[in-house]
Amino acid sequence: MTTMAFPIPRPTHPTGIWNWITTIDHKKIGVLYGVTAFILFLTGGIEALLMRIQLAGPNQDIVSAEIFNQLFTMHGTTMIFLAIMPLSAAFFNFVIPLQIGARDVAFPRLNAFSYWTFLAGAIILKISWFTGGATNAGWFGYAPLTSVQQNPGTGIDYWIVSLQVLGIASLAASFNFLVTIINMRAPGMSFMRLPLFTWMTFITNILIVLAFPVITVALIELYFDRSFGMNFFNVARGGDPVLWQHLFWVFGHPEVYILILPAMGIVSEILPTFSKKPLFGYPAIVLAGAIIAFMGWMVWSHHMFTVGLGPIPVTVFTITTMAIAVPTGIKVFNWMGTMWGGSMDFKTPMLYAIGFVAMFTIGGISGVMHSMASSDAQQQDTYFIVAHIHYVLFGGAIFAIFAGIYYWFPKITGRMYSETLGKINFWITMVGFNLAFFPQHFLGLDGMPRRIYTYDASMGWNLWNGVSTAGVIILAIGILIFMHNIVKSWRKGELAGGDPWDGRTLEWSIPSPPPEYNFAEIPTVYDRDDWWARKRREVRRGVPVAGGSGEDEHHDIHLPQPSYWPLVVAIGLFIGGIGLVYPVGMYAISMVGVFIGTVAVYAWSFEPVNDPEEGEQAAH
Amino acid sequence: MSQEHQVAEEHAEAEVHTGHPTPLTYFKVAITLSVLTALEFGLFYLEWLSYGIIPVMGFLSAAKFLLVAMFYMHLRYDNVGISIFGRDVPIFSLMFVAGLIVAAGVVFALMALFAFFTGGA
Amino acid sequence: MAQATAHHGEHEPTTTGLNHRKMLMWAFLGSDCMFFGTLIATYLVYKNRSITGPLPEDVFSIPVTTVSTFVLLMSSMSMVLAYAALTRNSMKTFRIWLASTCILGATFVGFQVYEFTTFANYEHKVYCADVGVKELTPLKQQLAEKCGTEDEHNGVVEEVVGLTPRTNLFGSTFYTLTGFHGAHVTLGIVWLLSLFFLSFKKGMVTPEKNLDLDLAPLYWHFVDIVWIVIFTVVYLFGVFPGF
Amino acid sequence: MLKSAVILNKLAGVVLLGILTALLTGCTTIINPQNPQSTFDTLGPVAENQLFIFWVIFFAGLVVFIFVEAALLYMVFKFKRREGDGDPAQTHGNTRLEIAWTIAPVIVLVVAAVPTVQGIFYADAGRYISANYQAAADEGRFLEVDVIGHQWWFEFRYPHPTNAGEQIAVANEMYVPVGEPVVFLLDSVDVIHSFWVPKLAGKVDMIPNNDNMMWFEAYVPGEYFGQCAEFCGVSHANMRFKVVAVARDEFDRWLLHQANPAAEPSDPLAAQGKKLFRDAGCSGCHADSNSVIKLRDDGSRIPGRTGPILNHVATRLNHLGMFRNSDVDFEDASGRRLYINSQGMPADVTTGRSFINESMLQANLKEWITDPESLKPGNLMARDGEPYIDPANELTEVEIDALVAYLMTLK
Ligand code: HEA
Ligand code: HEA
Ligand code: HEC
Ligand code: CUA
Ligand SMILES: [Cu+2]
Repeated sequence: MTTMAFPIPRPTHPTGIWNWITTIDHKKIGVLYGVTAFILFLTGGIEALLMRIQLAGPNQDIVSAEIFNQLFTMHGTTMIFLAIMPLSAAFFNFVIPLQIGARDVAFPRLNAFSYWTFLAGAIILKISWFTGGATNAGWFGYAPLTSVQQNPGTGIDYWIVSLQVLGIASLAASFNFLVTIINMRAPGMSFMRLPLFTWMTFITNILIVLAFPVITVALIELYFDRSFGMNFFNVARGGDPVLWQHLFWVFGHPEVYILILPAMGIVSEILPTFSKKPLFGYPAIVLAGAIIAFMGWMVWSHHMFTVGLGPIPVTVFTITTMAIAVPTGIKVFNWMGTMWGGSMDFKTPMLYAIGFVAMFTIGGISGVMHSMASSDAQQQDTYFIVAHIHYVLFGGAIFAIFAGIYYWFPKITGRMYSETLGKINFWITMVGFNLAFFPQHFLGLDGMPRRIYTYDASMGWNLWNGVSTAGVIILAIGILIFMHNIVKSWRKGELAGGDPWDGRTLEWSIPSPPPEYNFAEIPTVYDRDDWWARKRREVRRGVPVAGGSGEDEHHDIHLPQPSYWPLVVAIGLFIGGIGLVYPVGMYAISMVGVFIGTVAVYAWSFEPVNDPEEGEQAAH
Repeated sequence: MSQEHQVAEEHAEAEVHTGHPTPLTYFKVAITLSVLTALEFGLFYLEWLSYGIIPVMGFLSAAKFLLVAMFYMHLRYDNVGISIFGRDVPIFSLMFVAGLIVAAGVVFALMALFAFFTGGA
Repeated sequence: MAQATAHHGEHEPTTTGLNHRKMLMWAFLGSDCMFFGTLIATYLVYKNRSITGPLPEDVFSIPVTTVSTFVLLMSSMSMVLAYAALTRNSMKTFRIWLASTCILGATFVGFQVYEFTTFANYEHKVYCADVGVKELTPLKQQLAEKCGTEDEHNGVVEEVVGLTPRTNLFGSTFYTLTGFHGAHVTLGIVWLLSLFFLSFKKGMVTPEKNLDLDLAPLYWHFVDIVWIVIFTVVYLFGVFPGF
Repeated sequence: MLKSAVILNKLAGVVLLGILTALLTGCTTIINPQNPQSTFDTLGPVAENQLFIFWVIFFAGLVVFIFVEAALLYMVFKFKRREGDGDPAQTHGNTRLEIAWTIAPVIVLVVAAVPTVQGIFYADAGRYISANYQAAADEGRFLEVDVIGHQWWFEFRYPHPTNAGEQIAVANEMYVPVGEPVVFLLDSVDVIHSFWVPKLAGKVDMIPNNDNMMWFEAYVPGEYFGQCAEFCGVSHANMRFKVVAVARDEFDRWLLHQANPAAEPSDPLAAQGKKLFRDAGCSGCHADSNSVIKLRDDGSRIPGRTGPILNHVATRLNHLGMFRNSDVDFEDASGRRLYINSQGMPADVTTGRSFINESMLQANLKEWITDPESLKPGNLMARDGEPYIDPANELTEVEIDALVAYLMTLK
C-alpha cells in the first residue's frame, strides 16, 4: 500500500517540552492528567479554604456574599469535574493498558485529544474568575437563577461552555477506554479475569458515555435560553424550572458513581495486595459494581425530595435509593472478607485504602439517612448534606486516589516514596478530615443551611464551624506534606524495582517505570491475578522469580508516533468555546475555532497512522 | 493503515462466512420500509382509530427501526459475543441497546413525573 | 481465553476480532441515543404546555413530512447499496450510490429548511364559511372570532403568527430537536462527500480499505432511525388530538 | 518498616479512636436542641414524625457503623503482618456468608422503609387536607396561608376573616394559631426558594408556577425561626423569617389588627415622614397603610409590590425577619430560649406591642434605611431604589429620621 504523501511530518521529539506536548503515550498522558488535575484540586482546595475561613466565626466579613457564592460554585464544579474525574482518568490512562497487557490504548491520538480538551475546558472555567465574575448559581445551577434576567454576566456562560468542552473530553476518553478494555486484552484475559480496577473503569466509562449526553442537552437548552431567548426554563412562557433539575440529576446521580467506582476499583487492588490474599468474592464485587451503575439510573430524584413531586414519586425514589445500600454493602463486606485472615502490611496505600472503607461507610450511611425522604426533609440543603458529600467524595474518592498515587508511584516514577512521610501524611489527613467534616453533621442537624456566606452568632453554630475550619487547616498541612513527599521522592527517592509490593496484576511484571512499549512480549494470561499466580507457580517449580527487572529492548516493536493534531483540535475547541461566551459579530470568534478544528480533524485523519506496514507484518 | 487493512480483510472474510446480505435483501428491506411509511400515512387519516393510533403507529415505527438496525446496520450479522459471567453478550448490540434502554427509560420516567399520562398540567 | 481466539484465529490484532473504530462507532451511537432521548423527553414533557400558539396541529403538514421521511429512508437504502458495491469492488456503482445518498440527504435537509421557513412565516387562515362545519384548532378558533368584524376580508380572516424558537415552548423544543437531527444529517453529508472525493484518489477508498465505508453508513442509518422515531412521536402523534 | 513510623502508627490510631468515641458519646450534648433551628427540638407533629424516622435510620446506621468500624479495627490489630509470615490461606469467597450479608441490610432497610413511607404520606399536605378538612372545617378553623418567596424576603397572605375575596398581606413575620394545622400554599415570584421552619416541619420548595403545599402545626406558643433553604442568589443567607404561634383568639385579633390601617401620625416629624415616604419613592415599592389585597375574579392572587408591606411594620418582633426589635428573652419554664412565655398573653400583647423595644426598633429601621446594602448585600431596595442609586436623591439625616419616625407609627 502506498504511504500517503502528507505535507507536515509527524513530530519526533524524544525529550523535552515538545515531547510532552505531542506525546500520545498513554503513560505520559496519564502523568499529564494527574499533575494537571492535582493542581486543579489545589485551586479547588484554596477556594474551599477561603470559604472555611469566612465561616470560621459568625458574622464575618472576609469575603463578600457575591464572592462567596462564586467560591462554592467554583469549588464544587472544580472538585467534581476538574479534580476527581481527571484524577481517575490519570489512573485509567496509566494503569489500564498495563493491567490488561496492552501496548497502548486503542486510540492513542484520541487519548491525547482528551487530555488537551480537558485542559481547554479547565482553563475556560478558571479564567472566568478574571473576566468579570465566575459562575455563582451552585454546581447544579438551578434554573431560573441561571437565566439572563437573574444572572446577566458571563459567569454562567463560561460555566456552560466549560462543562460542554469537558464533556467532549470525557466522552472521547470513555469511548477510547471502552474499546481498549474490550478489544486490547492480552490473550487469555477474559472478562472474569480482569483486574478489578479495570472492571470498575469499564463500568464507569459506560456510565460516562450514557450520562454526559444528558447534561450536554440540558446545557444546550440553558444556553439557548440565555443567548437566543428560547423558553425552556422561562417560567413566564410556561417553562418549568423543575425540568432542569430532573435533567441535571439524571446526569448528576450517575455522575457521583462515576466519581466513586474508580475509587472502589483502586481499593479493590490495594487491599488484596497488602493482605496477600485474593479479593474475597470477586464475582460478587464485580456484579455489585454493575448493579450500582444500573440502579444509579433509577434514583436521581432523591436530590429533589423537597421539590414537591408528590408522595408517590417520592416513595418510589426513596425505595430505589435505599436499595443501593445493598450492593454497596456487598462491596464493603467483601473488602472486609479480603482482609480477614490476611497478612496485612500497613504501607501508606493500605492505610489509605482502609481509611477509605472506614470513611466511605460513614458517608454511605449518611446517604441512606437522606434517602429516606421524611428525614431528608430536615436535612436537604443543610450542612448534613455537605458532610455526606465530603465523606463520600473526600473520605471516599480522594482517599482512594491518594491510595492509588502512593500505590502506583513506584511504577510511574521508578522510585519509592518516603514511607515515614506517607504515614505522617495519612494520619494528619485522617485527623484533619474528620475534624473538618464530622462536625458538619451536627451543624446540619442544628439547622445550618448550606450555601450561606454568613450566619448569626445566636444560632449556636459557632463552635462547630470553628472546629471545622481548624480541621481544614490541619488537612491542608497534610496535603502539603503529601506534595512534599511526592516531589522529593520523584526527584531522588530510592529506586523501586519492578515489583515492590509483591503485586498481583500484570503492571508489576514489567520494569518501573515501564518501557515505552510496556510489554516486550505480550503476556498470555492463565489466571485472575495472573502475575501473582505466575510468581507462585515459578517458586514452586524452583524457577527464580522473573520479571519486574527489565528485559531486553531490541524487540521490533512499533509504537504509534506523536502527533500535533489532537492539540490543534483542542485549541480549536477552546477558541470556539470562548466565542460562544462572546457572541460578537455572528459568532466570528467561534467560526475561527471551528475552522481551526475542522482543518485539524482532516489533517488528523489523513495523517499516516504510524509505522510502515512492512514492519507491522514482520511483527506478526 | 496496515492494522486496519488487515482487520478489514478479516472482516470481509467474516462477512462471507456469516452470509452477508446481498443488494437484493437491501432492496427488499427498502420496499418494506416504504410500505410501512405509506401505511403510517394512510392510517393516520382513519379517524375511527382514535387512541388506537398510538399503539399502531408505535408498532410500525418500531418495525422500521428494527429493520434498519438489523439489516442496514448489520446488527444481524457482525456482532461478536464476549463472555461476561459465562454468558455470550453480543457486544455491538449491547452498546447500542444499553443506550436505547436507558434513554427510553428516562423518557418514560420523565413523562410520568410530569404527569403526561395522567393528563395533568 | 475463549474469546481471545474466538473469531478469526491467531492473527487477529484485537481481542474480540472486531475493529476498534467500528466498536467506537457503536459506543458513540449508544451515547447518541441518550442525546436524542433527552431532547425527545424535553419535547414530550413540554407538549401541551405552550401558553400561546401556534401548536403542532396548526403548522404540521403530514403529507410533506411523509415525503421527506421517505426520502431519508431511501437514502439509507442507497447508502447500503453503495457499501455493497464497494465490497464487490465496483467503484463506479459505488460512486453513483454514494452520490445519490448525498443528494437524498441534501433533499431531506432541503425539506427541513423549507419546513422551518414556512413555519416561521406561518399564515393562519380561517374561511368564515367553514366555521362550525370544520373542527378548528384553538388558535384558529381565536381567529374565527374575528369573522364578521372589520378584520374579515372576502370571508377569510388571516393572520401571520410565525412559529420561531422563541414563540412558545413548542417552538423551542421542536426546533432544537429537529434542528439537531438536521445538523447530524448535514454532518453525515459532509462525511460522505469527503469519502466521495477521496474515492477518486487512488488507493484511498478500496474494497480492502472499506473501513470508513463501514462507519459512515452506521452513522447515516442511525440518523435515519432517529428520524423514524421523531416522525412518529413528533409529527404523527403531534397532530393527534389528545396525545 | 521504620521504627518511628510504627510508633506513629499506633499513637495516631489511639488518638483517632479517642476522637471518634468522644464525638459519638457526646452526640446528644453536642447537638443542642435549644439552638433556634435545631431539628431535635420538635414542637409540631410533622417535625416529630420526621425526627422519629431520623432516629429509626440513625440507630440502624449506628449498628452498621459500629459493626464495620469495629471489625476494621479488630482486623487491623489481629491480622497485622509479622516478620517471616508466609502467604495466608487463600480464600476466594464464601457463598453462604455473602448471601447473609446481602440479606441482612435488606432486612434492615425494609424495616426502616415502612415508617418512612408512612411519613411521606403523613407530611403530604394534599392528603392531609382531604383527610382532615371536614373535621377542621366543622370547627370553623382551617387556616390556609399563601407563602410567596421574593428575593430575599417572605410574603404571607391570609384569607380575610370576614371579607371573602380579600387577602391580608404581611411580611417576614407570620402568626399562626397554636394547636391547629395550618396549610401553606407555596409560590415564588422569581427564583426557587424553600420554606423551612426546622422546629415545626421539614422544608418544601417554593417554585414559580408549581403550586406546592405543606402543612404544620405548632404544639406550643412561641416564636420559631424560619429560613429559606434553597440557594436563591446573593442574599440567600439573609432570607429569614419568623413564625409566631399564639392562642387562637389572640391570633384572630392579630389578624384583624393587621387588616386595619395604622393610625394617622400626629407627631409633625412623623407626618413629614409620611409625606416623604411618597416623595422619596418608597411607596413605589412598599404599601404603607393597606394590607388588604383583593383577589381576582377567578380567585387568583394579584401580585403585590416589589417590597414588603410596611403597614404595621412597627409591630414586628424582628426587623426583616432577622434583627430583633425586642430584648425580651423569651423563655419557658425549662429555660428553652426564644419562645414566647405565654399561657395566653395579655390582650394588648396580641399585636406584639408590649414586647417591642422602641429604641431597638428605631435603631434597626434607621440602620436599614441609611444603608440597606450593608445589612443585606444585593437586596433590591439598595439596588433599584431611587434614594440609593441616585446620589442626587440621597436621603439626608433629617429625612431618614422623619421616615423612621413615620414607620414607628405604623403600629
Ligand atoms: C462519590 C459520590 C457519592 C456517593 C458514592 C454517594 C452515595 C450515596 N448517596 Fe449521595 N450525594 C453525593 C455524592 C455521593 N453520594 C453528592 C455530591 C451529593 C450532593 C449533591 C448536591 O446537592 O450538591 C449527594 C446527595 C445525596 C442525596 C440528596 C440529599 C439532598 O440534597 O437532600 C441523597 C438522598 O438520598 C444521597 C444518597 C446517597 C446514597 C443512598 C448513597 C449510597 O450509594 C451509599 C451506599 C453506601 C453505604 C450505605 C455504606 C456501605 C454499606 C453497608 C456497610 C451495608 C449496610 C448498610 C445499611 C443497611 C445502611 N446523596
Ligand atoms: C471532590 C469533591 C470535593 C472535595 C475534595 C472537597 C473538598 C473540600 N470541601 Fe467541598 N464541596 C464539594 C466537593 C468537594 N469538596 C461539592 C460538590 C460541594 C457543593 C458545592 C455547591 O454547593 O454547589 C462542596 C461544598 C463545600 C462546602 C459548602 C459550601 C456551602 O454550601 O456554602 C464547604 C464548606 O465548608 C466545603 C469545604 C471543603 C473543604 C474544606 C475541602 C477540603 O477537603 C479541601 C482540602 C484541600 C485544601 C485545603 C487545599 C490544600 C492547598 C494547600 C495546602 C495550599 C497549597 C498552595 C499552593 C501550592 C499555592 N465544600
Ligand atoms: C426598589 C424598591 C424599593 C424602594 C424604592 C424602597 N424599598 Fe424598602 N424594601 C424593598 C425590598 C425589596 C425590601 C426587602 C429587602 C430584602 O429583604 O431583601 C425592602 C425592605 C424594607 C424594609 C424592611 C421591611 C421589613 O419587613 O422589615 C423597610 C422598613 C423599608 N424597606 C423601608 C423603605 C423606605 C423607608 C424606603 C424609602 C426611602 C424604601 N423602603 C424604598 C424595596 C424597596
Ligand atoms: Cu430564598 Cu434562599
Ligand atoms: Cu444522588
